[in-house]
Order: sequence, then C-alpha cells, then structure tokens
Amino acid sequence: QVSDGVVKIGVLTDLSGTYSDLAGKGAVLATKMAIDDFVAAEKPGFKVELVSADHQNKGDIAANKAREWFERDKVDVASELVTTSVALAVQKIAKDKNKIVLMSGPGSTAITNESCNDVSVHWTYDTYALANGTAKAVTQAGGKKWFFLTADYAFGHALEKDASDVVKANGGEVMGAVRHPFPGNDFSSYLLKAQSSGAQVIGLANAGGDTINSIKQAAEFGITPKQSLAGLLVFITDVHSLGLKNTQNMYLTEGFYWDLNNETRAWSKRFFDQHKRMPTMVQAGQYSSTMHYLKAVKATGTDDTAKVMTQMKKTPINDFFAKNGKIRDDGRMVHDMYLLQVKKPAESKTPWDYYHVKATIPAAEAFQPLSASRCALIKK
Amino acid sequence: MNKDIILQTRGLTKEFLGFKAVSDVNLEVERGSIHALIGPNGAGKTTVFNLLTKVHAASSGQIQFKGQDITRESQVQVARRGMIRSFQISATFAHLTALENVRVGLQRKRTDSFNFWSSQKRLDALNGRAMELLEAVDLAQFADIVTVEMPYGRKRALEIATTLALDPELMLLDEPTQGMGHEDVGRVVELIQKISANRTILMVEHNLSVVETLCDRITVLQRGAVLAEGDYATVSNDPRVLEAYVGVDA
Amino acid sequence: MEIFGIPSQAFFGQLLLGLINGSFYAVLSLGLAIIFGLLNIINFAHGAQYMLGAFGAWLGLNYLGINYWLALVLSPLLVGALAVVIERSMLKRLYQLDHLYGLLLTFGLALMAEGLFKNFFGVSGESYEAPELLQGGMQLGFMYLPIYRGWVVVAALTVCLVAWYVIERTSLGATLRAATQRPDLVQALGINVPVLVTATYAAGAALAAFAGVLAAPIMQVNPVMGSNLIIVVFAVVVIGGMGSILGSIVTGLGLGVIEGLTKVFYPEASAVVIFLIMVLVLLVKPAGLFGKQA
Amino acid sequence: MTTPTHSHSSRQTVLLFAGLILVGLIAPFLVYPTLLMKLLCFALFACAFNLMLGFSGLLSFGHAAFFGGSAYITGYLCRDLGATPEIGLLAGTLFGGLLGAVFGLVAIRRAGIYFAMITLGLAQIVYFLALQMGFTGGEDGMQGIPRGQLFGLIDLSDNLAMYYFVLAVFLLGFALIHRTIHSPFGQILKAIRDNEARATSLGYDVARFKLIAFVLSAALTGLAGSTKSLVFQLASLGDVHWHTSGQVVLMTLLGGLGTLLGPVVGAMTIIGLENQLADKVGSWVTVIMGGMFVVCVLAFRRGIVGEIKAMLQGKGR
Amino acid sequence: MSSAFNPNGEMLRVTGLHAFYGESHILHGIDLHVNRGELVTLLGRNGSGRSTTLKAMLGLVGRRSGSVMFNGTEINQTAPHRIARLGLGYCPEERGIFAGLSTEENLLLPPVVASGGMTLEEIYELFPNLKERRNSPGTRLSGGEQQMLAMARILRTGAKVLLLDEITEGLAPVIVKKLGEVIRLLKSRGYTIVLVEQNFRFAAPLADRHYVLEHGHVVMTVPKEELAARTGELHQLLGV
Ligand SMILES: Nc1ncnc2c1ncn2[C@@H]1O[C@H](COP(=O)(O)OP(=O)(O)OP(=O)(O)O)[C@@H](O)[C@H]1O
Ligand SMILES: Nc1ncnc2c1ncn2[C@@H]1O[C@H](COP(=O)(O)OP(=O)(O)OP(=O)(O)O)[C@@H](O)[C@H]1O
Ligand SMILES: [Mg+2]
Ligand SMILES: [Mg+2]
Repeated sequence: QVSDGVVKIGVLTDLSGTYSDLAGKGAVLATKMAIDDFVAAEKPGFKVELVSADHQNKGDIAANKAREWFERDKVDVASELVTTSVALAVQKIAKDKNKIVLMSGPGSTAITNESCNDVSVHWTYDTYALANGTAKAVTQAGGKKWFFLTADYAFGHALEKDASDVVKANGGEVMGAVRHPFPGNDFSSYLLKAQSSGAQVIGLANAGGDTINSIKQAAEFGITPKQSLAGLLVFITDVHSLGLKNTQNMYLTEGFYWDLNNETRAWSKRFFDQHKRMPTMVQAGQYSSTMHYLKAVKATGTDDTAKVMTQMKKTPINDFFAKNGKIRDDGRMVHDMYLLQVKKPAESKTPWDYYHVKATIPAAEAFQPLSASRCALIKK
Repeated sequence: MNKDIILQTRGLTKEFLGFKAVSDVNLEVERGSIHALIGPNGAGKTTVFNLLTKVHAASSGQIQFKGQDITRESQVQVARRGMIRSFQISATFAHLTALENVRVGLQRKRTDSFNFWSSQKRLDALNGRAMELLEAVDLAQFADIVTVEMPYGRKRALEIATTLALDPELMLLDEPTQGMGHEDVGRVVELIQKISANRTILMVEHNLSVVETLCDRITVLQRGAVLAEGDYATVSNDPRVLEAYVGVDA
Repeated sequence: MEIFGIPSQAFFGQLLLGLINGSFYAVLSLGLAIIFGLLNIINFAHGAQYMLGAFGAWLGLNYLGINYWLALVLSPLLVGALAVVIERSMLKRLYQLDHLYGLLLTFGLALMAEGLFKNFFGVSGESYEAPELLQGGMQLGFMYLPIYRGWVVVAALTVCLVAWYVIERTSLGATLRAATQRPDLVQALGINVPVLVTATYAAGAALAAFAGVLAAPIMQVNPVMGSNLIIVVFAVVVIGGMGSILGSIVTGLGLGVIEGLTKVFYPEASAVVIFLIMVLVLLVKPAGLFGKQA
Repeated sequence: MTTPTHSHSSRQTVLLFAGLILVGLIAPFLVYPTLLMKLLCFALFACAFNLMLGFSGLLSFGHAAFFGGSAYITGYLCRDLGATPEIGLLAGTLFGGLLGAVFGLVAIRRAGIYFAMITLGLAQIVYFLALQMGFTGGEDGMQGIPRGQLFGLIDLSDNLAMYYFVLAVFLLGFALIHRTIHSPFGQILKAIRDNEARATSLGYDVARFKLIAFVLSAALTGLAGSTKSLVFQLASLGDVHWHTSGQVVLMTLLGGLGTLLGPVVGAMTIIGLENQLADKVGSWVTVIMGGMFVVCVLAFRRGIVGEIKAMLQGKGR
Repeated sequence: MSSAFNPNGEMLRVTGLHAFYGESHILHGIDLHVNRGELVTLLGRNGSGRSTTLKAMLGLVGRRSGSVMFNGTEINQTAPHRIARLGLGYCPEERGIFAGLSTEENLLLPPVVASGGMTLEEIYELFPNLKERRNSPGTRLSGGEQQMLAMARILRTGAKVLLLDEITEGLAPVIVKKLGEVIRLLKSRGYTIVLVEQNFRFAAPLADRHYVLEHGHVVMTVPKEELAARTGELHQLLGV
C-alpha cells in the first residue's frame, strides 16, 4: 500500500552553485517530465508529488534538508544529489530513516564502495567509468605518456588514481602529476610543468571551473595542439561554455549524449524546448531513475523501501537513457557509456552539435567490476 | 636639601622622527605638592605625561618614581606603582554607569578581575566605597546614569573619581578644566584642593587662575624644554615666560 | 643549468608566470589601497567590481558588438559610474563610523552582485576571446609566451605606473595625499573633498573593472571569479601596508612571483602561502611592509 | 547597598532564562527538531562570537576555524576512536580554546582591520590543513559521525533526546556567556571596549583580558561546532570556510551587536530564512543575504534586538 | 571680487555664533564684524574660543548655529570648500602642513579662487627660505618655515579676506618681525584680515579693532583709538 496514497519525490540539487548548470533546474525539470510522463502513461492509483531544494553544495545543508524531508515531510525518495559530500551525507541519513536515494549527479566511487548500502542507487556515472573510458581509449589510441593535473582533494586524488591504473594496465606510463589547490584560477604554472614533462597526454583530474580554466589556458599556451588533453570529468555544459575552439579534439566519456539516436534526440528536444539547453547526462539520468522508481512502485503497489528496491533491482532498465541497464547489489546502475571526441568548430553543424561518438563502452567494461568492490554488501 | 621627591626625571627626551617634542627635561615633583606644567600649545606637556605613564618610550633620560627607576617599565607596571593619569580628552567608560566607572577603578586592587565565572554581584561589595567617591566629586545623583548621557563637566569629575578609586600616590591630571564652563571650573578646583590632601598631583593646565589658586610649584615648558620653574609669583613675573607663554611684555 | 633542481628554462618560465599573476594582484590591490587611503573603507566589493568589469566586456561583445579595446575603456567607466552611485547613496554615510561598517556594507553589495549574476548567467562561466591582434604567442626560448599574457603585464604595469605617477607626482595626487591626511583642512582651502572622495572610489572601482577586462580572455568570465580572488588581494594589501600605493604595487608583483614559485616547489601550499607570509609580516612589521606605523 | 539597576537586571535575568527554557522545552512540538538543533548550534556560535565583537570590540574574521576545527576533532574522536558524545564535546571545546589561544597570541596585540585580517589569514591556514589532512575526509567531509549514547544511558539517535541535549548545551553555553558578561571580568572587558587607553592607564593588562575573552569565545565556538557535528553527524569544509565566519558576523550584526539576545535572534532569523528561502527563491538567497547586510548597515545598525531595546527605552523615558 | 554694492562696507559679519565640539559647548553667541580692508584681532587666553570662532566661520566645527555673512552673502549653510572659493583664506593654528607633500606642492595645493593673488615668484621673494627648501617634504621644515608656508599658500589663491590663527606662535622674533611686515604689506594692498593672537605686542600696532574673548563670549571690544586708554583693563582680562 502506498502510504497516504502519495509518492513524494525530493530533488535535492545545486540550484545556485558550481553544479547548477549541469544539474540544478534542469534536473528538477527532468524529474517533472518523468512524473508527468509516468502519470500520463501509467495512470497510477496514487498521487506523485515533487519537492525540490537547493543544497548549495554543502553537506550539512543537504543533510538537514534530507532529514526534514524524511522525518517531517514524508518524502519517499531523495534524488539527484550532485557533489559527493552531499551524496555521502544523504546516503547515511536515508539508511537511518530507511528511505531510498537515487543519485544521478555525484561522481565518487565511494558511494558504491565504502559508503554503499541497500537503499542507494548510483545511476548515471562515476569517476571510475569516466577515467576508465577516457584513459583506456586514449592510451590504446597511442597516448602512452601521461601527466596528471589533479585537484588537490579526495575526489581529484581518486580520479587520478583510477586513471593511472587504467593507463598502466594498458601499457601506458605516468610521467608525473601536479596537485593544484582547489579551486584555482590560474593553471599556467602547472601546465608548463606538464608541458616540460614530455608527456603526450595531460589528464585533467579536476572538475567544473578548474577543468574549464585548465583547458582554456592549455590552448592559450599552445600546449594543446602538441600535447592532447583528456578531461576525466567533463560535461557537455563545460564544452558549451568553453566553445569548440578551446576544446576541439579532446576525448571524454559520458553516460549520455543527446545526439546518439532518434530516441535520445526526441527526448532531448522536449527537454530543450522547456530548458533552452540540451540535457546533460545528469539530467537525462535523473529522468531515467525517477521513471524506473515510479514504475517499481506501481509494480509492487507499495512505497515500502525494501520491496521497491527489490523490484528496481530485478527489473532491467530500458529507456532512451539506458539499454539493459541493471542495478547491482552495491547500488551501481550499470549501463553503456560513450567515448566521445569534441568536434572541430568547422565540423559542428547545429548548436549543441559537439561530439563525435568514438566508441560505446559496454556496461560490463564501463564500471568497476564487482570483484574489485570494497562494498560490505558484496560477499566474496 | 632633604625635600621628599616622589617623581624625578633626568634628561628626559622624546624625539618623533627627528622632531624633539621633549628635550632634556629635569623635573622634580615634591611629595604632597600640587605641581603644574604649563606652556604654549605643542610645548610637550602631554608628551611628558605620556612619557611618565609609558604611553611612549623615552628616547633618552631617566624617570624615577618613589626612588625606583621606572624608565623601562610598562604602562601597567607604572600604574600599579601608584601613578595614575587622567586624559586631556575626557576618558570615561562611556557605556558604563558612573558607579560602574568608579568600580572599574576600585576593582583593580582586587584579585578577582579575571573571574569570568563568578557573578558581578561580588562587586556590589564595592558599591559603598564607590558611592563615597561619587559623593566626594558631587556625583552621587548620577550613580546610575550611563556616562555618555552625562554633561561634559561631570565627566571630568567622574574621571577624577575613577582615578581616585585607585588611591594613587601621584595623580597626573591633563587639563582637568578644559572645556568647562565657569561653575564647573570652580567645582573642579575645589575638588582638586580636596583630594590633594594626602597625595601628590601633577597637572597640565592652561587656565592660569586655576594654576594660581592651586599650585605650589610651576614648571613652564617651551618647545620641549624647561623654560622656567618656581612658584606662581616667580614664574608669572619671569619675562621669558611672559614673552613665550603669555605673549605680552611685562 | 638548473636552479633549485629545476631546469633554468622552466624556472624563468615560472618566474614570468608569477609576474603575470602578480600584475593582476598589483592592479587590484592598487585600487583597494587607493580607496582605503582616502575613504578609510575596506572595499569588499572590489572582487565584484572586477567581475563586473569582465562581464561588462563579455556582455558588450555579445549583445552590442563592442570589441575588446573599446571594452577596456567602457567597462571601467561603467563600473566607475556604478561606484559613484554606491558612494553617493551609501558609503558616504559611513565615514564617521568604524571601518567595520564599510567592510560589511561592501561585503553585502558583493554578495548581491554575485548572486544576481549567478541567477542570470549561471556559474560555469562564459568564454571571452582575446582580440585578433593579441592571439598567438611568442617563443621566448625558455618558454612559449602567449602574446595576450605579455600584453597583460604591459597593460597592468602601465596602469600601475600611471596611477603611481598621478598620485605621487601630480597636483591632483598632491591634493589626494593631502586630503587623506586632513580632509577638513583641505576642504577649507577650497577643494571640493566630497567630489574628490567620490571620484576616488570610482577610480578604484574602475581599476578593478580594468583588471576584470584584462582577465576575461584568460579566465572564464564567471560570477564568482572575484570572490575567489578578493581574499588573496586583501592579504596583499595588508602585507604591503594598508593605504600605501607603492607598497601595494610592489607587494602585488612580489607575491605573484612567490606564489608562482610555490606552485613549482610545493603546489599544494600555493593557496595558503600568501596567508602565511601575511601572518609573519604582521608579526614583525605590524603596519605591513610599506605602511606607516599609526 | 544595592542600586535599583541591579535588582532590576537580576529580575530580568531570571525572566530571560525562564523564558528561554520554556520556549526551548515546547519548541520541538511546534517546530521541526533538527532545524531547532541547527538553530541552537548557530545561536551559540553567534553568542560566542559576540563575546568577542560585541563585548571586546574585536572583529575576528576567523571564527570558522574554531567552529569547524572542533567539529572535526569531535567527529574524529566519536567516529574513529569510539569516544562518547560527552567526551567528544569536551575535547572539541578544549580544542577550540587551544586554537583560540594560538590565534590570540599571534593577533591580540593588533586592533581593528589588522586583527580581522590576521584571524582571517590564520583561519585560511586551518582551512588548508582541513583540506589536506586525511582524517577530515577533505572535500567529501567527515560523514557518519555517530551521535552515540550520552553518559552511556541516553540514546541520542532519538531526535527528541538529541534536541534536549543540544538545548542543555546551548543553555549552558549561553549561561556561561551571560555570566561572563556580568562578571567582574566582563565588567573590565566592557571598560576596555569603551576606552582601552584609560583601562591601561588604570593598570589593567589589556592584552591579557582580551586574550582570555578570545579563548573563551573560541572554546564556546568550538562547543557549538562540536555539537553541530553530532547533530548532523557530519563535519565538512563548509564549517571552516571563511563564508561561515562572514555568516556569523551577519547573524550578530542583524540581531544586535553587544546585546545578549541579539545573536540568538540573528541566528534564528538567518537560519530560519535560509531554511524557508532555499526552496522558494532558490538562487536568490545570496542576493537577499547581501541585501540584508546592506540594509542592516545603513538602517539598523543596532540590529533587531538593539532597535527594539532602543524603542522600548525611548517609550519608557 | 569687488562687489559694486558696498565698496567700503562690511566684508564679514558674525551674529549669535554658537559652536560645539561633541558635547562641549564652546562658543556662546559671538558677534563681530570686519569691514573691507580692516584688520581685527581676536584676543583672549588659551581656550577662550578664538580658534573655534575662525573654524566655526569656515564650517569646520561639529555643530554651529548663528549667522555668518560674507560680503553680503549668508554662508552658514555653505560647504567649506565653497566658502574658501568665495575668497576666504585660512591659515590654521596648527599650520596644517601636509607631510606627504613637498614644500612647493604644499604651496600649490589650494586652488586659485580669484585673480590678483601673488605669483610663485613674488612669494619666493617674500620668503626666500621657502624657495631654498621647495623640494623638501613639508613637515621637514622648521616651525617658522612651516608657519611661513602656511601663510604663503593662501596668498597665492587671490583670496582677499584672510583668517590667520596664531601665526607668530613659536617663532623666533626675527620671523615675527618679518610676518609683521608681510601683514602690513597685505593691509596696504587692501586685504581684509582677522588675526587671532596671543602676542599682543605683535597685534596691537597692526589692528584697527580688538575683540577680547572669554569662555566663548566677546567680553570687550577695543577700537585702536581707545587702546592706549584701556590697556590696563585689557591686560587684566588677558591674565597678565
Ligand atoms: N605621536 C607623536 N608623533 C609625532 N609628533 C608628536 C606626537 N605626539 C606629540 N607630537 C608633537 O610633539 C609636540 C608636543 O605635543 P604635546 O601634545 O605634548 O603638546 P602639549 O604641550 O600637550 O600641547 P597642548 O597644550 O596643545 O595640549 C607637538 O608639536 C606635537 O605635534
Ligand atoms: N577638537 C576639539 N574637541 C574638543 N574640544 C576642543 C577641540 N578643539 C578645541 N576645544 C576646546 O574648545 C575650547 C576653545 O578652544 P580654542 O582652540 O578655540 O581656544 P583658543 O582661544 O584658540 O586657545 P588656544 O589656541 O590658545 O588653545 C578649549 O577649551 C578647547 O579645549
Ligand atoms: Mg596637551
Ligand atoms: Mg587657538
């Protein structure tokens, strides 16, 4: 039985900070689209409500809000949660309160390893998948010598480590790394160091504004044509704001691109009409996870956490976002990822036409294998 | 001579970036006297006070207080030895009541000033003495008035009461009558007379009639140096003083 | 040849980069120092004014087709005009009060400006191209120097020199210096000090905006670009000695270089080295390196 | 001899505390307890900060270091070393005080803007350490700090129990601040704030008084931070960021500088607004906060409590 | 600057002037007037309010009330820089030499407000010391030189009404003599002067009229014709 006859979905996202472009209002919109589509198509016997809040990328604000939602406002699921610190905090609270978390925005692999639990689903991507996708492809394509520009905090370190492992596993070599304070604004010193290291590829193990400025300044110092950049965490909004001139030829990995096939184009067009920007993978993933959850509630006829989780895990995900996606026991939703290369300005035909799809990384390869999992739920 | 000298300076000099504000001042203040320091504006009177109370360090020279060399001591140490000053610009604690102002003075000698855990009710024990002091300066009716709200002349009186609370052996008063009306001046003069009973007072004063009524001895400074010294009659007839300070030939 | 274990080539490269960043610090801290010197106000809005300068250039280009060179003049003028409004309507009332209030007011203004721009432009920032003339780079032997960066150093140093010259060597500057010392008396001598004060605030803000336009092609034009920088610039001004013009220029450049070298030897600490230096300097010289003891 | 002011003020004190306790006791039945706990933590933080700015006249722009630093210490003890909450809080408070002593020794002889800048600089260094040292979890923050069992008896994971515990901590801290302000020490502190030169000339070692006040303020700030880390089971970089220092200035200013209740009111207003606004106006929060600063400085320099007081007094006279 | 109306009439008239510094009430209703080309002195003991009278006329005190007419215009609400630009030159008691400026910069600081001011050459001729030291920082000058500088800088502006506060204070007799000559020269050129002095001997032969102040009141007015007769009275008031 659905309690009170209402399923309440909370979107806890960054509405004002660094990640508000790649998640933010667009993620709320995607959730709303999912709910509307679900209600229209499935005519459920319960009501679906949406609440949203700005966590300002602060763990304590997020934790506070999530508690309030779970304890007071009868919210059944907290979703999106861009920024790892926010995700980790909310994951813990959800477990305490026995509620579901659907994470589309955050990237850290800690979510499905050290911090894993049985109420969380990590939907769209993680740093392992990004690093793995990009680093592997670039190394295999001949970029053997790497140098890392790493944001000096846990997230950056993890990204660097994941990518280094992949580089080495594929016969590459890491020439060095420099750790820059976070956030920074001038990266020229580090880039110069990277330049003189003799590496072919500069791996950007940072995010957001740091990545953007690194890319921009690499172009400025004439580094990019000779050495290539590999963005380990780059979103389409970043490419959009940098422009193709600065980003051309860069490799990156995403879980979604609007221009993959008719289905993605159709959905993205609907999204674009309302948001005036193409969806990021986070926003697309947000739609997908919400829809999957709602379908599970309908299927089980209850909003009971354990039952819904079981249902979600046993049902494969098939929509415009994922083909045969599957939620593993550690909470990781595995699906295909895409290796992309940024087009040259001349190759871009229409607005937001930014990527060449170089390869599809099959779900089985894209994510950290369960054998390497540090999640306590995984019995080895 | 066996005068009882409470304060003595030898060769006291203060330079500000090459400018000698006080130069080679030898000052002797006799215990129990009222001693005045006068001189034109900028003669260095306030600076002498600042040197004595260690607001500034002397460039050279010595200061002896009660026979001890205090040249290298700190403001706090000097105050604790019993030399307390008032300021040229009124210096009260503006947001405390008159009573509390005086208690700040009384509290100094107690050991509990660092007690942040005990109630200030302990301080009520001081109220009796504080009221006495307020009465002595004719401020009893202002006891519960916050100082900012008091008239200027009363504040000067309050400052004196606070200074008195420490029962200083040597009081330095910097222009105690400055900015006061006729009646206030009279009151302060009386007050100083009253409190001078068993202590020494060194004061800076421009009002010569005040100096005349009160002071036993007068030192005239000009451009940082001592120009003349003596009792009022001597000094006020000294042609150099008339020239430099009063500005009229005799 | 090696210097401290790194090839001398790279070393010179890093020095030059430090100097480039230092010239931003110099222009920004110069503006702050001028404002503090005359108005006794700690202008927390300086970072926001820098950001406004950059956005001015970007908006001008994208909506009005105003090119870089024009923006370099117009954007500071516009920000200066805004500063006039701020000074006339708000700051003016605070001169009698503690520094604290000026700081808090400008802090509030900075928050508002930042918040507004976040609302309209998001935070990932906008890209601004360097003008044709300054694109590309030069091989200096020890490094490849983007022409634009070279221009930044030249432009920033020129502005600093001009500002220094105006303040230290002209009659306007003499009036300014006199007014810092005794505004009432200067006014009694027939100089319109209130207007001078307004103009000074506007000039300081315009300097910040100028730095913003200079920065636009290098960094992403971004609503938070100023708030990330402002704290460091404060430290620079404090180290140089509040209100000292020369102090802020020299310290700005010097700290840019020190920070640059830290990035080479101990990159993790480069964000904090300036604060360490600040604490040490203030312990030894309480009024800063070039400040006069109060 | 008791002057009228005193009996008056002690009656006020009793009323004040009775009122606070009463409101505190019934509040969780009207308002969501976790929000209340956050309020209390920040109210304590602001009160402790006010002890510095409002009663000693020194603007510290580095109080976040004590707040966040202590939160990390408590979190580390309780989560990684299995300490009980009371030990965690005690250690956090001590740590805050210690850090305060370090800051104080460096900064206390400077005044005004230099004091603000030095404290800010030192706090930036603490921020840097928090980012770098492994045990803090860096950017991810320190998650999952257990609330634990108070004295081994009371299970704090129950929200109401936790709430009353936080209320007790707050009241304790508040009472200590109240007492400090109305102690012989506080009297001298006020005198120093009014006229430092005069206090020195009377023979008070001003720097020592300020240092003690600073350490007290830092320790109580630490207590607030530690408590917060238990409430949210989280310590994060946001707690040590200079924005937090700025926020507490705003709370104090908005509520009323140098008034006892001002910081409490200020904290409630800001936290409450933040809570309300976050959902409704989204990204306009920053603009509104900025606007509040501006309005406060231009129009309500005395803050909410200060203005009310002035109004009442104006009427009374 | 010459106004067609009232060619030899009043340049300055002060009526009921009150002034306050913070909470202390310094001037209690000062009345005085100065005609064109006249020199009047304000005498009195230290602290009697003479300097404050000048400052209040210029709007430099915290709070003031009463009327100040300058050449037929009420200036009590006028901003200080406007007053100066009407042609009022002020030489403050503490000289007000600016430390950050060189001697010449100090000299050139006040804007020219009317034609007919002295040129730099004339000034240097009058005060050769200043010429010699024109590039050294203003506050490195000796006290006397600073005093000359403070005087000299208002002579350049073309202001024809001068308010001079204790210009002989702390100066060697020879410089005092020199200043006496300068004042005489100015008078002969038709300047109107208000002179605050302690040095009665200096002021007496120059003045057309003396005002004696005490506690912020004008307690005596002595035209120069009556000076000889009333010297005793005057001395008593001045506390000699
Ligand atoms: N801190 C300082 N730095 C530089 N010069 C100073 C300083 N303090 C005082 N002076 C100078 O020293 C001289 C003496 O000043 P002081 O205040 O002692 O005079 P005073 O005799 O008290 O005068 P008044 O009667 O006006 O109070 C003045 O010329 C003054 O400008
Ligand atoms: N800035 C000020 N703040 C407070 N009181 C002041 C201030 N300036 C002057 N006074 C007071 O105002 C009164 C009159 O001062 P004023 O300077 O006019 O005296 P004066 O007659 O020029 O004497 P002298 O110049 O010899 O000191 C004095 O009691 C003086 O102490
Ligand atoms: Mg003096
Ligand atoms: Mg005078």
